[in-house]
Amino acid sequence: MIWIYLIITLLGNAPPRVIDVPNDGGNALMVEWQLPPDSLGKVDSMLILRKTLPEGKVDTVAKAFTNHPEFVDEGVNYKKAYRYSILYFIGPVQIQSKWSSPAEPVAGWIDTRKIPLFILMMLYTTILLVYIFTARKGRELYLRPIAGLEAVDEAVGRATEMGRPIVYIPGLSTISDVATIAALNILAHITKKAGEYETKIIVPVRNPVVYTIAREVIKEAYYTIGRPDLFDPGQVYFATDSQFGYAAHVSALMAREKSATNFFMGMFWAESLILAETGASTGAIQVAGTDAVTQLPFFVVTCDYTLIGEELYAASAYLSKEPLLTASIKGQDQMKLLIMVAMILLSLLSVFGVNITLGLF
Amino acid sequence: MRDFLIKLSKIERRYIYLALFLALTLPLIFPPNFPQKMSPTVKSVFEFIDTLPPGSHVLLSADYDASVLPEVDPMYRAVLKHCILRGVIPIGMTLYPQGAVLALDAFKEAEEYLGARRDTDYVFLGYQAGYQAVILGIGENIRSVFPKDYFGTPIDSIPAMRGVKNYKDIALVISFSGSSIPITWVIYAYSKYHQKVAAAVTAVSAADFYPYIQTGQFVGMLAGMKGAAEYEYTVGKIMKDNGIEKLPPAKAVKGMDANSIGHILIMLFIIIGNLGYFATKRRK
Amino acid sequence: MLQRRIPLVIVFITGVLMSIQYFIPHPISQSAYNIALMWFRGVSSMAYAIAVISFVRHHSRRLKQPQNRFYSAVALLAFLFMCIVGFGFGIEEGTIFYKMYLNVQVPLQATTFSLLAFYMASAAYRAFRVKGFEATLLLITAFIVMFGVTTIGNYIPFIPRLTEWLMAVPNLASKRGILIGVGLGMISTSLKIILGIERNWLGG
Amino acid sequence: MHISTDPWVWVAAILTLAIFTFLYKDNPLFKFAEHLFVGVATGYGLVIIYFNAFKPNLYQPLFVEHNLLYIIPFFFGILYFSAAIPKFSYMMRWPIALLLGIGSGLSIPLSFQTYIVEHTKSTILRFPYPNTVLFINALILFIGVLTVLIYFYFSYPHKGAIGTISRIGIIFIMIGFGASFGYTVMARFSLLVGRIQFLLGQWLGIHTVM
Repeated sequence: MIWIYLIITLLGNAPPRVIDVPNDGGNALMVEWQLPPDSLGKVDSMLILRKTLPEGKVDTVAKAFTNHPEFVDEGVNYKKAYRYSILYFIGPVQIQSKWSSPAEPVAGWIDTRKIPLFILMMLYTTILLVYIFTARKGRELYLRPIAGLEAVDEAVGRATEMGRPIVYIPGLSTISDVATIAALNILAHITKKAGEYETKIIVPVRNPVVYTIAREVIKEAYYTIGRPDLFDPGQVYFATDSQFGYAAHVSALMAREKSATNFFMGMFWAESLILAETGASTGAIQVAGTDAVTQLPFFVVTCDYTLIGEELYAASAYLSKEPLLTASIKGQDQMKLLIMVAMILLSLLSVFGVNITLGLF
Repeated sequence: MRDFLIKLSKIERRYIYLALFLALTLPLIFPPNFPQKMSPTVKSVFEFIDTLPPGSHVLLSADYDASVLPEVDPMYRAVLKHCILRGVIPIGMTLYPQGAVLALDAFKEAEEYLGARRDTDYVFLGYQAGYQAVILGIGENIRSVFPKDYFGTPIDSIPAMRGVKNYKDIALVISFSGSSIPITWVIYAYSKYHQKVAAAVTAVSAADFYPYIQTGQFVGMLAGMKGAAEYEYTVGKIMKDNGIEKLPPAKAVKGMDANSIGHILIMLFIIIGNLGYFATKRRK
Repeated sequence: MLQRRIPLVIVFITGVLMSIQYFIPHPISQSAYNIALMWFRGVSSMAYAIAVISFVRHHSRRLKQPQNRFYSAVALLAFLFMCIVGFGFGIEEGTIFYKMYLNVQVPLQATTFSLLAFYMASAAYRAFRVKGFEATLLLITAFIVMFGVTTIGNYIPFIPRLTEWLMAVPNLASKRGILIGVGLGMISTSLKIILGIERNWLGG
Repeated sequence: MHISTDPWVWVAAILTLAIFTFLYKDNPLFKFAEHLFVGVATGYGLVIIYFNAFKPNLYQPLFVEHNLLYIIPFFFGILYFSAAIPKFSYMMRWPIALLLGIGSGLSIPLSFQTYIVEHTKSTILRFPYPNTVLFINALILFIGVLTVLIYFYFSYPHKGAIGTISRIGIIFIMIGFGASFGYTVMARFSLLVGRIQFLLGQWLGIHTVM
């Protein structure tokens, strides 16, 4: 029985240590306590008690296990102070440690761990802005051609030759998805092209907000080429927001309208192959473009041309013929170069046993 | 011959659809019960359990919910039965609140078909909240995490738990999951306590776990319906060899057989298509 | 001028605030974040009204076309029926709304999804031809992996390991490369939207 | 065989078959199912959005708790209806601007973290490696990521050395696509097996199927 008294005296005198968890919103405190060296197997369990100041209300915040003499209490508020105590259960005996001195959680104004990320973000923004301003001054910037781009115009031409409509799917996502924005840019271009030849273009949409913008884009495109009369309110509509309901509808649409050309641009999920394979079965020319990596294999297999990942954004910038947008592609490239250089340098350093993380990698 | 090939290469898609429909339907109605050879990662798990001395303990953590049931549940059942057949004591637990009911059903099945008895042939601890705390807690003392089992029996009065205190007394932990929980087991049980860990996961998440097998952090892995079928088949065979006539439904094997026939069909079609393609090209 | 300026001011202010809050752990920033999310969900939920208007208009227009009349009536009636039972009798388990969902929408959804099995087969048959280097690569890897995921693959010694390797190394490399590029494109487009350089979303 | 007597099972079974008929060709039964699908789903969407999004995020805080802060999103939401009035239809862009601003702002730091930092971090070579196989795999991964990135480099013509490197990038992309395709077949077949099990098992009652 002597060791129990030993433990009691050892435990009873040691209040837990409480420190603030840095870089948080003042909602966490870290509680650490010392276990007597021989406590394994003797202490059955522990409860962590918390006293909220100034009220003095005592709560049991958690149960702890012997191997892990620390605990992060995430239930605190930065406007108050707290004291902690540990309640030990040793067989039939309960012992409570002294209360710790009061600790106040601090609410931080900047998360220091994220500073490197912030610097990286600023660097990228600067690079982009530099290129955009260069373009504003009217300097020409070289960009290599993208294979799928000529295909877009050819595909519109084919629908004209065959006298059959074009079906354009601007993806299934919301407007906050960058791929949707790119898809709408490309839609503007295609509508103008198709409008010049008076080829009908049908745009079923899954998202209500995207629907309203797509309608505006089409109207505006017809207006630009001086043919506002071509706009037909039935050509762009909200189909349904159910993913597979939409897929069923578009499949049926392509089969019934016998569209000569189908465009799938934007964000897609599992329905991609349903759309593209039905389209292929009707003999249409198909051009796809998406940044959804999981769906790319299916488009590559079933479509005549596929804009892969970043090519979709690049295509949207090329087609808009807006120098400021193409300039940003240049900026993206420089950032890519920087990342590649960083990857090679950091790997080389690692060969010599130097592992640098820059707080990021 | 060449004309025939060219004709074959232009099969109408409707016939492909029909062929596929039959290829997936017939094996369901008339189960062929193909022999299943275990893939290397499954084999390592199987052999690990198969060579344990009777009376050893294996911790089976049912870290899944109903959404991944078709793939993961057959694995749990198969591994569990394998343990019982080998005289190894499975300790059932879960880190997912919904996992307890699902796993319990598997234990009921083992009772029904193998006559396994609770507390002597197996232990079922049930659910305990907090991934990291639970995994670490078992490393010190399993009683501090699970003072009682799922049915309220104190661990100390369960005969099968005699002498089991922490990971030192557990031969293997298998985490059955559709998420990244097996990695949590690696981080806290393997890295800290050198506990041997295996994973039984869905095909989709398996792709992320292969690197862990290469580094040896997982003893082995059951991946997707295929892994489930391989294990289920082998355990079914052991049951037959032991003279057990009434076998539980082999869901994974059945689904996998249909799936395999479907895959072979696609591959055949690809070959036919290419033969026809070459025949057409040569003619030109 | 005003018509364009106001929305551009709105994107600028909200965009800058939201990207900065990520770096500020203080509760004020956190509650701003939570309010913004609630606003976001609230405002986008109201957009569904436009969807309904467009849906009803589209199908009403088609009621005038003899070949579509019956079908568009089905769509409109189904829509109305769901609204009446949903708003009128609740959406909990056991209600008609729930039963309609479970026995009409779910099977339709699951079956449409399952059509993919057929389309996988026909797409593979049609497109996996040994023409050109890239198509051949695509075919061979797909073939190996298809072998590897079936039981028969286990009888050929190197297939299971090769499948794992293909998934864990080249497949991962290709995904990562594409995603880094996609990420850069996403960020730059978001920046352009906030700064008002990308303004096609205003409708041309 | 015990054919189901549950009318709901019959409804589900007939609709399942109706969708399958599209594989043969477009037909009135499919057209019916498709329109029913679209109608039910849109109605379902409206009801669910009302109860799960509009009510907790706008109606509850504004009209029940009288939190005036929520007048702003409500006002923005109302502006959607300006689309119906040609003179004010430009105001419809305001709520869109709000969504786009919040969405873009949130996505910038997050995309940096998930798309760029994480992927770069796990690609950089970190010595030492436990064995040669792991090192070679890491090296191939490293080369793969770099060459794919070069493929997406638009500022330089893909000729000469850069052309060769970007060609290696395409090889990685194609192998990746092939592997993904092959790997997905199983998941899609399983879905169809599920539907067949429903038809043969739950509907027609062939018990060996389940």
